[in-house]
Amino acid sequence: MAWTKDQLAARVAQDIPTGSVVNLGIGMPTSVANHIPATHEIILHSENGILGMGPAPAPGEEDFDLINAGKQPVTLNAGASYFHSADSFGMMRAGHLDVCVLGAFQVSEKGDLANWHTGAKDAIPAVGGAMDLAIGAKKTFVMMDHVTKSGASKIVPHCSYPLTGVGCVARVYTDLAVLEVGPNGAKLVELAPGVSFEEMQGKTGVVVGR
Amino acid sequence: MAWTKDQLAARVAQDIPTGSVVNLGIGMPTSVANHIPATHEIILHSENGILGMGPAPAPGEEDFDLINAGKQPVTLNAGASYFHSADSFGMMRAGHLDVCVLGAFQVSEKGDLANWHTGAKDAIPAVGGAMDLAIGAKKTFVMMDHVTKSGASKIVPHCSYPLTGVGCVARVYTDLAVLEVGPNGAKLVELAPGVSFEEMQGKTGVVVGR
Amino acid sequence: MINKILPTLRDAVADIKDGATVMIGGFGGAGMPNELVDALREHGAKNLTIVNNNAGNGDFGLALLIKEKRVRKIICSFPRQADSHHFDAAYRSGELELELVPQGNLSERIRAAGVGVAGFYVRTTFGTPLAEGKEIREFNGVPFVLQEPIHADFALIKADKGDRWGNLVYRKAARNFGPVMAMAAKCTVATVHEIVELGALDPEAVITPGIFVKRIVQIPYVPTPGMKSKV
Amino acid sequence: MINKILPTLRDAVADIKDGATVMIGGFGGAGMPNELVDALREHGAKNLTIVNNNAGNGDFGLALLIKEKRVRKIICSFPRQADSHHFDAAYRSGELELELVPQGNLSERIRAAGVGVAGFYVRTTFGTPLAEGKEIREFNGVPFVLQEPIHADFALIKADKGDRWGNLVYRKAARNFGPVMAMAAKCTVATVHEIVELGALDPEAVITPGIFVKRIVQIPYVPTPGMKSKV
Repeated sequence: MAWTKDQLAARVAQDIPTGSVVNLGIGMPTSVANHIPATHEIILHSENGILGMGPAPAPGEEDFDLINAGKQPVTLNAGASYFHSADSFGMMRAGHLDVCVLGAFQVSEKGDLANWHTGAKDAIPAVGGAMDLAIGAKKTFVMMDHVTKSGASKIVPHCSYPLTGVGCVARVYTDLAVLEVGPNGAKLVELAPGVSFEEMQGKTGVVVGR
Repeated sequence: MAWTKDQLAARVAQDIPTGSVVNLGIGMPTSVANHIPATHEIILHSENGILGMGPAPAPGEEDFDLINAGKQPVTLNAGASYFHSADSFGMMRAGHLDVCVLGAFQVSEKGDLANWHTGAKDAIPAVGGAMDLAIGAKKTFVMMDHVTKSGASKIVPHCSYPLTGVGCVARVYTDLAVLEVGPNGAKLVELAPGVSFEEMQGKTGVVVGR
Repeated sequence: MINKILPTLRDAVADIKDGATVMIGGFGGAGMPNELVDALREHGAKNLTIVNNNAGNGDFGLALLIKEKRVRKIICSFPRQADSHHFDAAYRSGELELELVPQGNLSERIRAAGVGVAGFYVRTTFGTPLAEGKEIREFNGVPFVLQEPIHADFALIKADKGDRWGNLVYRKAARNFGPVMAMAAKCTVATVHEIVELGALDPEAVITPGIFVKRIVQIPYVPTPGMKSKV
Repeated sequence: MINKILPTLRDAVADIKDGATVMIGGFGGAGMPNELVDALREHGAKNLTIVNNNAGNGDFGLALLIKEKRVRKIICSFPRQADSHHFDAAYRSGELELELVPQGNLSERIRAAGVGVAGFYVRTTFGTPLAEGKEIREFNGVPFVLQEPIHADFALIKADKGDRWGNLVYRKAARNFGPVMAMAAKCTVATVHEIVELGALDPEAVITPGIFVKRIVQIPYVPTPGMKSKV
């Protein structure tokens, strides 16, 4: 019956080992934090210069000097630290983050990522930290709907949208399945409950190995 | 009668404006700090990551985690800060230091500096922070004897020793005189008391303008 | 006596000339020196190049500077926001030049200017439209893209506490671009909520050494307002 | 639970293999992790490449590692000291390779490795013998010299306090190379004089965030011994 967004976030959370340093992108990926088991200690990184980010504050306790990449107020866990933007992005670029989870418009079977620009002529471009994150983390996971609103596969032979990074995605988590992507193409890791391989393959723009 | 080392240090100190951030090299330059007038507030930088270095501690008060570039124990003045080595040398390289004072084997009339290596084949080379300092400070002053022990001029048309930096020296302070050096050659700023221009010129390997 | 404390915001921005490059700290609202940006707006300089992570939002600060057509070019990573209508309008009209730089390249290019680095190579942007026109070079078989430093005439930043030498500490994640912008500009101006006696800041915990700061101005602490989230 | 605290120095260096590149913090005696260097010596790894500002002095720590012919190559800025006799002998015999790097290039090359920069240009060394064999490139008419990052398998550093996540603060000018070496090595090992509860270090004043540290070991605080001055 496919995964709900909440179930999908929980599925991604399963693949984040205890002790990891993790950056969760804006939007859907942020919700992964809610599904990390209490027995798992992970360290959340925020691009604006925080390690050890905690959950949202109680209403009325917001401090907008302590925000995440999406500019939402957060808190600190014990063990947290602040640092400047250049050091923060240095952490990404040099591979110090274990996992990042990003949203996407398209992912190619080789692991190319397009998530910052639709290519539309009148669109106002904005890239933020997406390119640094995509190529920097030891493992980049993408979390997205399997198909667009019009039903087109978001897993494609080649991205038609402008790229965020080349060959940087390790795994794609969709409402229908978990897939590995990379030099050898797409490969099934797991189907969502009630989804058949044929149904998933039928909605996927590339051949999925199994 | 020429300047004594102490008088020379005092003469250099005269040319350091109040409020300057200053790095004093190892050896003779270090003594310049003793001659800064009490009414002048200057900020001493140490390459190992200190701004606001103070004088030597009282005997028995030494802390060898708080040392200068020559590995001698120092103290902190109010307003001091610590930072790591890359930031410390970044300060130099990008021209944030107002003045540095260095010793030298040779200075050319164009302002080339040789102060790290005699070129002797069996010498063990060591460069430390000399090259970064020489080219980095807004003004690089050299403080040295006018001639070598054997009487040869240390101010030369071209350095015969390996260079520390090209065209980086602004002024040379010797026991005999203060000279400007640079693209237009050497030029007299001031003679030590009792030293005639002819005497100084006779001991100088380049033509000194006046 | 070294005294970098100025009495008013106006004094602190009085010599920003038309055509200047001005860095403005902040990520979202945190660390945004709105008081200094307002002073710059009142001061009147125009034809500015602005470096900021964003490009203004709502109807205050940087957004108003753009609205009043005082900005010729903006170098930033994320101009699009829910309420970046003044940027959107100026950009669409073609009167505002945009140099879009990924945030990591932006912050490292700023630091490079502050430490005397004339160029450096990173993997970020390789294979993307943002590498167009830039030199690609392989190191150990991996392609990297050449980045050049971003220098500025002025940096306007928001810190929390400072002393008369210009030593600064920040408040929480409002630190972000402040320390690197302070290094990169010829003249860095910081607001602080509290001016402390020289020696009151712990030398171990000073974040921006005073060598990087030319002017500080005290302003009252006002909680940073919330922003609409990124689109 | 994340716990980077190891019980013994021996455990902390047990997997350093022959041929490894090992960064060793410190400037003079300050920040020199002699306890870890002694553990490395007892551990027995050989054919090492060592990165340190100096090259050992007296008859302890790094000097003994050199004396025992365990070091193949040393990358440093200032090997010559009043009592660097073990380095001097090994260097003169030709059995120890020396890469002499100005201290600013050394520290920035180490940082570059820690932040994913594959090369960068600085003015330092232009026109000197230390630029020989390196690429020269002009930016705005000024010549700069290409520098490459220095990566390491291990960094051994001395901090003052740490917690189980590996967050560190240092003691005075013993900080020096610690923070950048921690960023540059695959496995950073720090000694601390005190292990504190998670949350006890002020997030505003953490100097090395735990992400850069893999192992910490507590050792007793012993005042850093004085050194003979540079020759």
